[in-house]
Amino acid sequence: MNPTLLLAIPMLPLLAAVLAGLAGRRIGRAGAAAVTIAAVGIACLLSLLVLKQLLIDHVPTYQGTVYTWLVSDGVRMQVGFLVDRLTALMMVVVTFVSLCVHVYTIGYMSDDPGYQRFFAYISLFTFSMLMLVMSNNFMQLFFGWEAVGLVSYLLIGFWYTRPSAIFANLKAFLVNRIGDFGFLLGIAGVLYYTGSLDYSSAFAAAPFIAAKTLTLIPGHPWSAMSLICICLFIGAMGKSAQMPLHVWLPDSMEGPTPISALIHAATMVTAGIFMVARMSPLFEYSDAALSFVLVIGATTALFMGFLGIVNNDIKRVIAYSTLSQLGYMTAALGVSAYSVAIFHLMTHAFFKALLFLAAGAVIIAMHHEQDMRQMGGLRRRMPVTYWTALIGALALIGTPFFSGFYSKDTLIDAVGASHRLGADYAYWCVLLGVFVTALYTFRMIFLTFHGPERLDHHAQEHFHDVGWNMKGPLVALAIPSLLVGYFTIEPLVFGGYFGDAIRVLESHDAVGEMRQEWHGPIAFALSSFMGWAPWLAALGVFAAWYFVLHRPQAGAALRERFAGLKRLLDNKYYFDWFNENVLARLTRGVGIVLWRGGDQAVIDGAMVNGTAGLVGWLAVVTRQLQSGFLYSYAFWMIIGLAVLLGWFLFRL
Amino acid sequence: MITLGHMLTLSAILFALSVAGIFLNRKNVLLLLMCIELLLLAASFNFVAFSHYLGQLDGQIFVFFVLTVAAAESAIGLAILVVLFRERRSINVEELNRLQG
Amino acid sequence: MLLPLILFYVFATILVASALSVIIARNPVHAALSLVLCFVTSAVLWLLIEAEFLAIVLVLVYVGAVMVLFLFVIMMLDVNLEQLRGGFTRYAWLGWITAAVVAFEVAGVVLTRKLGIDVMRRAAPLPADYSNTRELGALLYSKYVYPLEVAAMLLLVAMVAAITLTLRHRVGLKVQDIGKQVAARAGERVRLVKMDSEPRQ
Amino acid sequence: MHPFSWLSVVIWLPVLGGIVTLALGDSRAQAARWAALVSSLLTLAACVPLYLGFTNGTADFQFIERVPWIPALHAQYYLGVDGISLPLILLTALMTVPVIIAGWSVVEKRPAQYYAAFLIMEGLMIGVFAALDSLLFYFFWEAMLIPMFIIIGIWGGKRRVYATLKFFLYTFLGSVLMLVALIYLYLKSGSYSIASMQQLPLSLNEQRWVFLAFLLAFAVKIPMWPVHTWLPDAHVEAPTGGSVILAAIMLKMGGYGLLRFSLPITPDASHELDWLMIALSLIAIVYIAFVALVQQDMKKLVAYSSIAHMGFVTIGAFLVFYILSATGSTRGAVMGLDGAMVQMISHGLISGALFLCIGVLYDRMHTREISAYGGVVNVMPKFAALAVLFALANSGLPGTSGFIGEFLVILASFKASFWFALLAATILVLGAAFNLWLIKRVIFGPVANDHVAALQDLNGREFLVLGVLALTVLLLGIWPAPLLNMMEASTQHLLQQLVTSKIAVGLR
Amino acid sequence: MTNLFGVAVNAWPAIPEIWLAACACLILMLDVYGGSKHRGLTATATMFALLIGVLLTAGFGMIVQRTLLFHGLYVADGLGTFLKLAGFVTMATAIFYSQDYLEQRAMGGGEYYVLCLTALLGVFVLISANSLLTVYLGIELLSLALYALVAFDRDSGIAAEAAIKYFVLGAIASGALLYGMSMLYGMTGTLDLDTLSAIVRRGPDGGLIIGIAFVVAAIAFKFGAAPFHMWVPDVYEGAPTSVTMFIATVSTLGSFALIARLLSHGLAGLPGYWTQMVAAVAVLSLLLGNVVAIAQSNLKRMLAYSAIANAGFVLLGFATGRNIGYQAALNFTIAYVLTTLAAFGMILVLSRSGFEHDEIADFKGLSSRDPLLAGLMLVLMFSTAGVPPFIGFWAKLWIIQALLASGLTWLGIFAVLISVVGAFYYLRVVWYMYFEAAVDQPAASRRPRMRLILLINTLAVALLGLLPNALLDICQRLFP
Repeated sequence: MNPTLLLAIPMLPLLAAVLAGLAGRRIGRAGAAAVTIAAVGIACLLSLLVLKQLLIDHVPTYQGTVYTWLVSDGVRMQVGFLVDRLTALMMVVVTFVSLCVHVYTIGYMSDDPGYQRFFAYISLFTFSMLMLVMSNNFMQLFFGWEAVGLVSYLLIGFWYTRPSAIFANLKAFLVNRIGDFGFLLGIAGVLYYTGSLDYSSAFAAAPFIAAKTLTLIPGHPWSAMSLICICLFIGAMGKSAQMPLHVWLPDSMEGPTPISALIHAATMVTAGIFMVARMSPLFEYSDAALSFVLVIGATTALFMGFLGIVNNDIKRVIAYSTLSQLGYMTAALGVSAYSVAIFHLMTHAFFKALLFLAAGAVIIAMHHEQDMRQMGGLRRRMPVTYWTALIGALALIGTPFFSGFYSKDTLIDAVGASHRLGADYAYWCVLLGVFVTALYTFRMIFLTFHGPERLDHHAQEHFHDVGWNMKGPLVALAIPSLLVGYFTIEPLVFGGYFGDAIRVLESHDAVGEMRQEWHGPIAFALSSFMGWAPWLAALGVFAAWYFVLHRPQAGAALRERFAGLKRLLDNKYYFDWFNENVLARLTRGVGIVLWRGGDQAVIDGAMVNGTAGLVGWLAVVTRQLQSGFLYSYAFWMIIGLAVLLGWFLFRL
Repeated sequence: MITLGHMLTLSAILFALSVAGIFLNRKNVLLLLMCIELLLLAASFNFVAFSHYLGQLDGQIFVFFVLTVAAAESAIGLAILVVLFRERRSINVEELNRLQG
Repeated sequence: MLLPLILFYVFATILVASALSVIIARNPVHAALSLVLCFVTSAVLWLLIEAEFLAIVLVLVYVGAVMVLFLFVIMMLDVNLEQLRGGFTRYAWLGWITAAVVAFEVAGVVLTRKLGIDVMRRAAPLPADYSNTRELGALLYSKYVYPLEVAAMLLLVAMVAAITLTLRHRVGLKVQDIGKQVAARAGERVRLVKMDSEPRQ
Repeated sequence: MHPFSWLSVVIWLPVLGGIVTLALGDSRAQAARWAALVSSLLTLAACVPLYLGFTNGTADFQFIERVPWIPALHAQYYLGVDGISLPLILLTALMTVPVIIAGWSVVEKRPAQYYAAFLIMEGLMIGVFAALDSLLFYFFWEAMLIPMFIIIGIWGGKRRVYATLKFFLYTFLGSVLMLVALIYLYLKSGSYSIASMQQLPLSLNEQRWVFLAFLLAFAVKIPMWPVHTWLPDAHVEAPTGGSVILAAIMLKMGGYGLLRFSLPITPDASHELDWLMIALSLIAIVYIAFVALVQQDMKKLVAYSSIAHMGFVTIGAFLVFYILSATGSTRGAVMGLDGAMVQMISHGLISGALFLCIGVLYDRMHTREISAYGGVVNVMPKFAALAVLFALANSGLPGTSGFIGEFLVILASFKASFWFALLAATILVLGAAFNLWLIKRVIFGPVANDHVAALQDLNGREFLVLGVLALTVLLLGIWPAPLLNMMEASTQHLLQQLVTSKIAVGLR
Repeated sequence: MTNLFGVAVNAWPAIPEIWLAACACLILMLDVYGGSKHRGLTATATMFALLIGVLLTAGFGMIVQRTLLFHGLYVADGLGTFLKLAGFVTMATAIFYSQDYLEQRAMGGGEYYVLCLTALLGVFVLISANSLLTVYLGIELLSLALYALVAFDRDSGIAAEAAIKYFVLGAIASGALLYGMSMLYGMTGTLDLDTLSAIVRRGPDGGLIIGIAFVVAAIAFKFGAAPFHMWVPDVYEGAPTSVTMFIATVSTLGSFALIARLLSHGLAGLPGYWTQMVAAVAVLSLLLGNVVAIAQSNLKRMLAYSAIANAGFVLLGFATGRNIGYQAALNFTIAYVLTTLAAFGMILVLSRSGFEHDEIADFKGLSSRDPLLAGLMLVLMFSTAGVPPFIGFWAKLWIIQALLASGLTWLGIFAVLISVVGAFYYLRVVWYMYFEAAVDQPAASRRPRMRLILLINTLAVALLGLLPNALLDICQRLFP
């Protein structure tokens, strides 16, 4: 594989970003758009080319160094690329979704003053994300990891005059930093045990690490591998918004919709999933870590879904659905079904981006109205959006033959097939999750596109359907959302597409067991009706229809009945409340105490100024001896003399 | 027979008395000057005594110079006293505390 | 040989007593006079230990010159004797104790034989034709000539200082200018004034 | 050796420039400014041969100059640089130029004296880093207090007198005990040359005392908790330039002292007391980060963040023995030392830049209260961009120089103990918290008041200064290899000195 | 002649004293006839006399190896020559600084200069004294002249008060000195210092200790070391500034000579005792001087306490009882004299008739009124505070080094710590000059010649700080 070609893939977006960012005024709005889109487009094509080379030409995995970042203590830290099929797949997904978003942005941001800046940001994001996925070592991984976090910080706060926005982006960055905190420790652990930051050497040393233990609390040796993997996974929890570090994702919806689609649905949030999959050679050696991953994932999948049911902001509903889907992927990772996780990641990228963009279209059409209660019956006003959104929704709830179906159903089976600690709990979570997903998804669809129109007159008069520059991407994404699963499940999951990019120990191989009764996609779809999932989904849809369209007041009655539960859900399990009122306040309190009490009172007040004051006091007192009276002077002299005499005569 | 001890003891007592006189006197600067003369006398006593009992004259020579110095000293002391009196219209020790601290 | 010892004790007592009275005298004149007494008694004591010349000088210089100077100053500065009456404050006892300590420290060493040389030693008897004055003179003008010069400068300083400090030219002070008087000529002594007699009415 | 004595040039050129500037006087202010700028630029130029002529990969001192200075005390005028001192010298020369430019049209009060003070101080500081004779070192070390005292005192804020006296006495108190230690070592070794002190065998007890004496001096300068309280006051009251020099270079002298004196001269005491150093460093990192979080004064906030960041320097320097006892080898120790060095350099650039940014705002609104600002980005986009960059760099974002030092130190401290790494890594969260919270309150948001609305964006001069610094920060962050290569050999050598015990019965 | 002087060699080594005595008489005459007519005549004559004295000493009195004169009552050696040269120069500079000041206050009479010269003569006698008797006479000559000088301003009440205090306390001190000397004489039977130091080797006994204690007390008084320091602040403040300068500089040289001859030479045989007493006194004065100075508002008074503190440093040097300590002490003394001379010169150059300019507050905003003088004062203050690159730093450094070399580590640590306290009040002057707003005062009168000398004086402080070797080297040679 040609290194310069690989180098071009991340560099083009970077250059475009620099150009649009620094020379934005000179090249103008159109210019900025053109440059960035061109760059990302080329990058996308090149990624496809790379994928082709890997698949069809069977070019070996590329593993190479671009330059040496630094050498310290004999440890070479380099910037380099590892391009295997996993990477290639991610590259394609990233660049493709990014391209769609670029195009979509032209229309979405058309009337925004920060037009060029926006393009600069998203191109920069593309660069960072590519650096992340293409990296061949932990240092660069961490670089990309933080870089995407940075860009998401900038993009959430894109409308920096909105207090809510700049609150959200600060929150997002901090929560991510908490994740990175763990991640960095994990990396340090890897270096500790392998003496290198390269994937290859780290993976090679995995069995060796697994044998190691280290003692954190005296008398309780831990498996080093578990510690490292859990630390690394904490990073993933931050990026992929797993409970309890999920709090930033809903707020991130303050950013412009394309961002929600690109970063907070399709790509960045999946970095965690990708990372764990990439680290499978390490995770495989730690059952504890994997169980941890499994439980966290399953919990997120179910309980974030619940929140989707009660929310009325169209974007936030989708955001919660994203959270829950990420939970699914994580759960898959937890049962070592990495390929399935990646598979779901891909399908989800398509249909979730689709849903977001559709929602965005609706919002624009409604003139920046996001509350679903103000919508309704839009399917007549914007049919294209409706149909594409419907496709996305069906894919999301896992309707047979849709892409989402294949990924999610395999995922559920994999969890079911696993014997890992916590697998049973996880299985019930994901299964119940299917019903919940269907419920909130179609609640959203019905509220938005069906039923009577509830538009206020403002929305009425400003209403206008969106142009094709926005519908185009919808269609472009609808097709893969419909088909990609059908065509790719076989190679990706059962065909051993990933080769040695993902390593699974025999004992863990849940997918392997499923491979026995695999007879092609159609058979799989039909056989799925023997299982629970499709029926649960249907039940969910029915419930949504019943409560939203058929008998809305029943929903109200239900809310009356379970008021407590409702409040719990409305307050999102009180996570934000806890963070803001307990954690943040506690932190500031500690700061105040240490500052006023420690620094100012004790150190400065008592020690520093205290000493100075003491000396000053001593001076004032001592100068009283200089009374000015001759006899007292003489007296002191004689006293001194007497003491000198006495002292030495006494010693004689 | 008069021994060295006698003389030394006597001079010690003189010395102490004169010193006491200096810092016990609360009123009159003149008395201070007198006490100083007494002080020098005490010291001279030692010299004379030693030179006698050591059987060499250096001590007495020393005393000779001491007497000279004492005279000069008292002259200057009295001169200063006069200046002081002209300025302050008083030679009261307890009023000599304009300089302090 | 008891006589000298008796004399010593007698005069020593007088000396100490008069020194005491110098300190506690309420009247500066009395103090001065008792100081004179001190000097005289010390002179006697010095005679007892064969320092004739110094004894004489002591009387001459001190009693003759210094103390007169003192009395002169006392009289000159017509200070109100009432307000100058000496007197001790209530911290006097502290002073006395300190003085006693100093005296004790020195005398104690002497009496406890820790001085280092034999305090009971007696002087070697001197030849009959021994003249303290001649010996002193010989030494003074040969070996100690350098200090003598310095002493001279010292007296000069005393003189200059005393004059500078005390002598001051008051305005309106009537002093005769010798130079003028000498320089006067006969013609200037008398001036004849011629004037007409007034007509009487 | 080298034919031309470049080190003397970089030391005395600025001093002479300062004297010239002083001679020109406040009446000819413009001339004085130019004289100052020219001499600072010439000094920077004179550093180029130093950088080019420096050969990496050897721990020997280079550009050595050695002439007798005070034969009566066996003290020499003995200069030289190695991989530890050269980067700091370059930093000093680099950071003085922005200071001169930043004051260009801002300092109206006695400009000539202002520039003179900074130039003289530059020379003295370079002297501190270049001196290989401890008496010469101390000579520069103390002399430098005078200009700083003047700078804070004359051009400072309201409580300047308190601040400057506190600064002077604090540091003076710290230094004098070091002097005693130096004299002691001189009396034992018969020479003031640092090298001879490093080879001087010392009993453990002697080492203890010497170490503590050194520690007081360096801990105050760095500053380490709990002797740090002079720094916030000094920073708040000092003029912009003063804060920049203070943060960028003066603090580094403490770190440099630890690496040059404490560790090699008293290795066994360092071993015995490293727990203390590490504890203090970790306290500095966590405690001070919390304190920084609640500051209402921008300068105070940055000042406290400096203390926290310098904590990484001290912990990085003292990890070796823990690593040794944990892993049985010294692999990773050098990484800690490298981390400490890089942290010093990058903190010099970043904190300097941040203080310049605050200065930019202060010149316009004459307040440093965070609450007085808000939504600056709306009126000063260029400034906002740079400020955000520096704030992120200060919170250790990869791709900026701020990342490297913390990264290396955390990696190394994991080898020593998981808990060290854990506590040190909290700076990731807390650092981001106070930096970005500052940014949120000052830069972002709607325009707070019409004072802010009236603000002018950066002028060319300010943009040049900050832009150059920004590029340096990024360049160093993207490609730190040259810096590391420069110091690698010296840090290796330092490690060797450190692990060879000086006492007959080694602790190890 | 020769047998009058009692020596075969000629009296050239004594040329400084002889010249000085002659000049004193001549200038007295010169003043009587014509001093009143030509203003400043005597002053100029005195300065010339002193400079010629420098030349004579350098030309003829340059003694390197120790020679005894006048039956061993007089010693001439390198130390003596050096101190005398220093004395001449210091005296000349001091008179130069004080000229205008005296004119303004109608003290320019010739007696002033005569007294100064005789005081200097006293210092010289002290410098080359080799016998208890000459030591005593030297001290008295110096002191008597000083008493008169302090009271010289007859129209000032506080001057007279200061004088009487100085006189009485000084008399007590000389009484103590006499008493101590009598003890030493009695114990050893000699007045000659060489013999004395030889005899005391036989070891301590009560009499010697009494003698030593009294002598040390007297010396401490001359130095103004606690607890015998009480006269220093009052005299410094009360006396005319020119006289204060004289006491602070010239007579400090005398005090150094006194301790050098009497203790470090005369009692060299028995160091243990007097060094400990000196150490005790030194510690006390360091503590008291540095602390009390903080509370002062009058610059002369502050300098008085600083003098007490610095005396503590010099005495610390002697407390080592070793040559290295004496070298350090000499170096410190020279540095101190040089700096203090300039500091008082500063007060004098700033003073006007009727305005002493000796309150620290008077220096407020000097840097804007008169940048040059402010800059010089800054140098002086930092130098005294012991901050490099000035001479004061090396002075302190060497003292501390001597202490450490003699194993008195704790004294060294104490010294550096207390000097930090001391730094504060020197800094306060700088703070007033530079950080405070100017108080409305007319700019100091130009006095270009005086400024020039002041500048040279301060440059010496700075240059000897940059290249201190010359001075250190001399000091090492003088105490081999």
